[in-house]
Amino acid sequence: MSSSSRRRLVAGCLSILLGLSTVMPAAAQDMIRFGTALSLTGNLATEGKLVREGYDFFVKTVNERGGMDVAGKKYKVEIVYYDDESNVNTSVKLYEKLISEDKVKFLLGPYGSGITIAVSNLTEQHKLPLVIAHGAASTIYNRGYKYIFGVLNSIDHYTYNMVKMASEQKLTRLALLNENQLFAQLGIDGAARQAKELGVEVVYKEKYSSGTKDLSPELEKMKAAKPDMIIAGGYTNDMILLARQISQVGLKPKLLGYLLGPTLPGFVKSLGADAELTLEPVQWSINVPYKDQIFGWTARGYADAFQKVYGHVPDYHPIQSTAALQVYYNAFQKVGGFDPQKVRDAIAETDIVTAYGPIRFNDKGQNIAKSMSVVQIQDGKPVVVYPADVAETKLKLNP
Amino acid sequence: MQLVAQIVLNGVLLGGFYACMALGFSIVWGVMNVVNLAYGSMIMIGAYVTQMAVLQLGLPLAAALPLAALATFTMGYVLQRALLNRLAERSVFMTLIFTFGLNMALINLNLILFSADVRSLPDVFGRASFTIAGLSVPYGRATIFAVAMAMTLGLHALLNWTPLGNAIKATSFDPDAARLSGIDVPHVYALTFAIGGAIAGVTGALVATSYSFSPLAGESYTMKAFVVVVLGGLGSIPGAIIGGMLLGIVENLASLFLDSGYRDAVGFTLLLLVLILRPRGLMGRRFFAEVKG
Amino acid sequence: MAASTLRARWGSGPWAGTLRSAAIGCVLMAILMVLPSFLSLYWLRLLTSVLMLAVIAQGMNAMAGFVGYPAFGNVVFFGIGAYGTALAIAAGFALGPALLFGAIPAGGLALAVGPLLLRLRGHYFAIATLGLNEVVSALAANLSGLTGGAAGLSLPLGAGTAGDAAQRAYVGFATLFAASLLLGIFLRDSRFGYGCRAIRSNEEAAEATGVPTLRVKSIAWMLSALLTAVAGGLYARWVGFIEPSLVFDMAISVKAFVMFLLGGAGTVFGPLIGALLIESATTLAWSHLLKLHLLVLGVTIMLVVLLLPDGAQGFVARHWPTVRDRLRRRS
Amino acid sequence: MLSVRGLSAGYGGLMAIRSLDLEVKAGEWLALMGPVGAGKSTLLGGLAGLVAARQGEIRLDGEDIRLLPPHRRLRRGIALVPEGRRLFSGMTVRENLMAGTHALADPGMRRRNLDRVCELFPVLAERARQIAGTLSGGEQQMCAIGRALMASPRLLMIDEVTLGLAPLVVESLFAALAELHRQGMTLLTVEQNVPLVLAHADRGCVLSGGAIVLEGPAGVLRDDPDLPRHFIG
Amino acid sequence: MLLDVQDVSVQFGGLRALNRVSFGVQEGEIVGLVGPNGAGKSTMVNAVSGALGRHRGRITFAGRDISGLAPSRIAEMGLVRTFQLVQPFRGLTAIECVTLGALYGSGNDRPTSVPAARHLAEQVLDFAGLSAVAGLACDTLNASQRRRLEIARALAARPKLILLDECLSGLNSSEIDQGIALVRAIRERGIAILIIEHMVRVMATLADRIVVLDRGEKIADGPADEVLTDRRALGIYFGTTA
Repeated sequence: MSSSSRRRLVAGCLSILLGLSTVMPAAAQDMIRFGTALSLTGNLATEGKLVREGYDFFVKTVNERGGMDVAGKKYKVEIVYYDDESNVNTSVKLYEKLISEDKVKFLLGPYGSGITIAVSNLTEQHKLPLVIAHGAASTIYNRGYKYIFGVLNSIDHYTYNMVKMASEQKLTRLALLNENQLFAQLGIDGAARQAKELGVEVVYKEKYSSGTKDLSPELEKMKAAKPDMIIAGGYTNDMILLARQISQVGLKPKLLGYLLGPTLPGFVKSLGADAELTLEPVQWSINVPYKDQIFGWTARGYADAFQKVYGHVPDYHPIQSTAALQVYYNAFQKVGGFDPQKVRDAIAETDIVTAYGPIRFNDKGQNIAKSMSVVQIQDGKPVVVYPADVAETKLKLNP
Repeated sequence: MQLVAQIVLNGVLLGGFYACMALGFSIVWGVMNVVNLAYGSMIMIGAYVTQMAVLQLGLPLAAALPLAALATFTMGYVLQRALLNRLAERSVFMTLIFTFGLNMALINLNLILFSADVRSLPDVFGRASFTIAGLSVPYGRATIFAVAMAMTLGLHALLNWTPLGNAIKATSFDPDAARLSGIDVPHVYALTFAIGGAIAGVTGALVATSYSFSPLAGESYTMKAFVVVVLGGLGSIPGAIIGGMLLGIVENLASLFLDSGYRDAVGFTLLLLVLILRPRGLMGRRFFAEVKG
Repeated sequence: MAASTLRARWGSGPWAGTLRSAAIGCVLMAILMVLPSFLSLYWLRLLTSVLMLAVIAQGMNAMAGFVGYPAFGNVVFFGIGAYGTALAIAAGFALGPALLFGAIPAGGLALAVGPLLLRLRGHYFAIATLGLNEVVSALAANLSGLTGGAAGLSLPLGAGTAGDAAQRAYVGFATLFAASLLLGIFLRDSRFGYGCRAIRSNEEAAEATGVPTLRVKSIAWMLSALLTAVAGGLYARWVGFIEPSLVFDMAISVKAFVMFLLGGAGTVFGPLIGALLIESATTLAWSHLLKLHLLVLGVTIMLVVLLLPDGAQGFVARHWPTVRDRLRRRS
Repeated sequence: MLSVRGLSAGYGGLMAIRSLDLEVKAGEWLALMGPVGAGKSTLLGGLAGLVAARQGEIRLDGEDIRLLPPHRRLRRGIALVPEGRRLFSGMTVRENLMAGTHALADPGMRRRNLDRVCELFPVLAERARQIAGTLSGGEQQMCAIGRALMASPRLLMIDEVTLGLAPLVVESLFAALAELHRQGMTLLTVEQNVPLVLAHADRGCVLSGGAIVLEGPAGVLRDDPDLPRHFIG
Repeated sequence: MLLDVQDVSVQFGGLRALNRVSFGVQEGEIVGLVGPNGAGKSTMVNAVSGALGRHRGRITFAGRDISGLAPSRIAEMGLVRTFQLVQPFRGLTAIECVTLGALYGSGNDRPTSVPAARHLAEQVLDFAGLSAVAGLACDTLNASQRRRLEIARALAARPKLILLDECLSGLNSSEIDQGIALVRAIRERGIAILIIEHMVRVMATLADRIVVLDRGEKIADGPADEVLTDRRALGIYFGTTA
């Protein structure tokens, strides 16, 4: 018995033992496959769905045009998805499956920063590129890894424009509050640093435990500090509570920003008036002035095409996914093939403009070419108010 | 001083909500020695039913609330009658694990039916609040508090003034003697679970109006109920109130004076202390069940 | 005559059970030693996580299965082990000594709070351990100077390829798994083990028979803590990134609980069987039933509790005689 | 009224009652006696439905009730005052008494039964709002008997009514039982105090090792010189 | 005096379960403790074995005050009890039950290893006539076997004094005879026995001395034949004192 057939036998036995069939769809000849594990059912399933739509939209668009055009040949695109239940262990396991079972060479990042850090440890050891569309934590990028690239602005840039707005509006007293959780912590820590840089005084900074049912002690303390502007970070549940309690407590900041929230489904609907004039930094908005050099569409063009397929206007999640695949597409074309090492090197040299924005990586793999826009809820609709070149309308301050 | 008073008042309001939420958990635990880990999911179901009743059927909140209670009441009865009664004689681990599995199943069902989106009903009360002695009380929180108190009194009345309450109490003290007194114990167990369910349903309705909810948000409610019940004393109605208030106040004061990140840690430290020093809880005399193994 | 009839009735000699388990254990370990060369990295990772879960489940089994104390919050030791080890590695220690930095605080905590908490029974003990986990996890999340807080701790990648790293993790967990089997055998067959089982069966009677119950319980909890903490340490090294919500996750405990119950409480191999069954069920569930896996898993757990109250081993033990007789009759 | 044939009952694998036959006639007072562990309590538990009756039949007015749960048996008229009284100790006396009424088909009977019980045990009326666990031993026993009477039983079974009670209390309890008996209640009592119970009962049965070893009219048993032998073993 | 109980009183809430009871057990002696239900016999057993925790008065064993000691400490000193419960160690097999007794139990010549303890357990099971059921789970044994198993477990602990708490109740006549023979055989090994039992016949054949309790009070204490002919002591069984 040859070693490979024996190996297959053992694997087969084990797979029966583990109740899993290893039967894979035979890879079609001219097919290029990507792989990712997303939160399709966990507590981040809402975001997971948006992320997936962006990937699928790319696949659909490219395949409708006959496939990826690499070295004069057309390759159909396919993405292998798994559900990571928003669970780190599951996610790492699934990436190992993508790599060693499904033989996927080109990986797309998972959703969520903690998960991305754990997964990138694995992909780095495998020396396979991981293009991250949705992992914003700066700690992902500052470990000196060579195979990770993030198309999005990392978390320490999130609040930059909001703080800058504050200083331009002569708001000098900033209050910061975050959930005691990785993403929010890094984001708010970033805001504190930027405030110092831009000469805004941080008059209050604290964190709260996840799942809290009453934020009034924090808000009362915050109120006592008399802030002009509040920036808060945490997951949607808590942000809805926070928004309600801010008004109940009688806090009336001139500006109220969230790391995440106002643009997510449900936020405006549940909060009504309390959502009005809140700010959120977004990776992308429909008004960004970029024309895609691969597909030729503008941001609005993308949104329209997307809406035809999925029936809703995309926020930044889908296009970020699409952009990650465009990074790969561009690299494939430059390499003229699919050797992972060469593709990795080509990705490092990426310098493209997409409808999402320009993409160019520093040596940590962070996209340094684009910046964040700031969105404000006005009359129940999110509109871009900053920076000036992409603003749809003017920023409104609370009276 | 004003600040501390305001925070304590907020703690009391929060405590009322905690108490209300813990009541259903407590009565099920006290009477049947079942720790229902799916309790939080039942609260979520109550919230979803409320939301559907309000947004899709266009019912007023006051009508949606009993509907939510009815839904979870029925669910509770069927669960206990069909499944949990079979485990009555088994070890406490078994029911614990069983309700854990049930919780997973309910979460998944909720995810399929309602998606993972965070939802919330538009706030009926908004920013309105009134003032007592210079302290502001938001109408929303005050309403929750009032409903919680009403439920507590209602449960108290039910247990002490009705034949069903009599049967429930008797069963909790001594199931065998209850059987000898002509009480259909499996039926009473099912009704008790159903009442616990109804309370979860009402809690869910309150959550829908003032908080936000999603299929996975239930677990934090289960945990809180746990702490409140142990603090106050198993199966004790005054215990639930006192446990709830104590937890609300202590949590809020901890947030005020310590870093708020320690909020939960302080709650659980309190729990550990009570367990070590007074395992029956603060009010847990021989109210319902004795501390059963 | 007595002794010989006795032997004839229940096996051969007082160590029979121990020897049989040891033999099964050796065969298992032999299989585990050769298996990696036949497995892809994915299967190796799955196997590694089965071993890890089997170890954690054994830690739970040691308390809940053998002594009868549902240490629901045992994951606290996993977290302490993970943080202790990760911090020591970050400070430059090699993995071996670093594991001690996780294990010793964990064992120490069990010994310190054991005499207080082990006076509680049933749900109350379960809740107390849960509370302990919440408190320690909140400390880990808030002492950001030491632990990095919510931002987590990232460990440098180990040397070598992905294959090397996978092998290292596998060997670590396989070794620990062997230790967990030894612990199981110890808890079943030693004098100490007799004391544990007497406590599970009837604590008052055990005390009256001369078992110093509080001491036995505390030591058993410490052993359980040590095992769980080393698993946590190896896990930190394996995944390379930990944060409080990851390593103090109650779901780990609950999973371990389900596993040892499913495999058979108070048995040596039960946790492994349970870990294998649950992991394969989960694997099956997410590859084929993307949106239903929680439901499938939840219903599985409910069915197990309703239909297999004494676990898979107990189920087999109960039904094997009839099956065997039927087979014999047929042949 | 009650006819037991070949009854075996017990806990777990242990059969404390082995194929026992017993007949209780309407209106009589039958005293069960025997050494500790003879199976007296198991027999009563088996008749009330608390202990699984594995074999045999229990016929009440000709209908086999062996498989009915306790509350159904109570509805048909069999009540048991268990050993150790088993009051709901944290509830008031009144609540305890009302707990006995769940098997009543007619809620209107509650009031009437309550009056009847209070007439029989006036002290219970005085203590109605007191927590049952704080009553004296004799009062607790009265409360337990009262609770059973609240269900309007036709056959009242009482396990060890005198256990741990002072002589005066024992006498007043027996006086109450005698009064019930006079009113036509069928009684089946387990009693340690042999002379006392034989002075009141119509008939006696001595149980030993799960079987009836001696049976006869109370008067005959009282004078049987062999009787103590069955207790000494 | 091996066991010396002096002025022991126990109070449960308002109920005085034992009131200044004193008695003793000499080395190698069988003392019977009798009385009706509720007389305080089990309370006395619990007080002596340490299960009760607090009591008034003084209990010494082998010259040492054992009041307030943990039950396991008392067992280790060589004072071992059986349980009235029919199956204290549900889930263990008979041999395991007895091995447990051998492994813990009293501190003198404790088996040094589990196999040695099992060996001792085999011998004790044989002595108690239980060899045939050694491998069976406790809860599958019949009443008589369970009672003997309890005795065997106590015996394997190599005690100086065994407290036999109603170890013969619920047995039929021939089973009681077997039990009596077993207790006698134990005494022949030089072990003192404090036996709690209802059956006067058992007491008459076994006990050297009898202590009679009624409602927490000691009402008689003396050689077996004297107490058994005392109308007053015997009378408590038939309620003549009532």
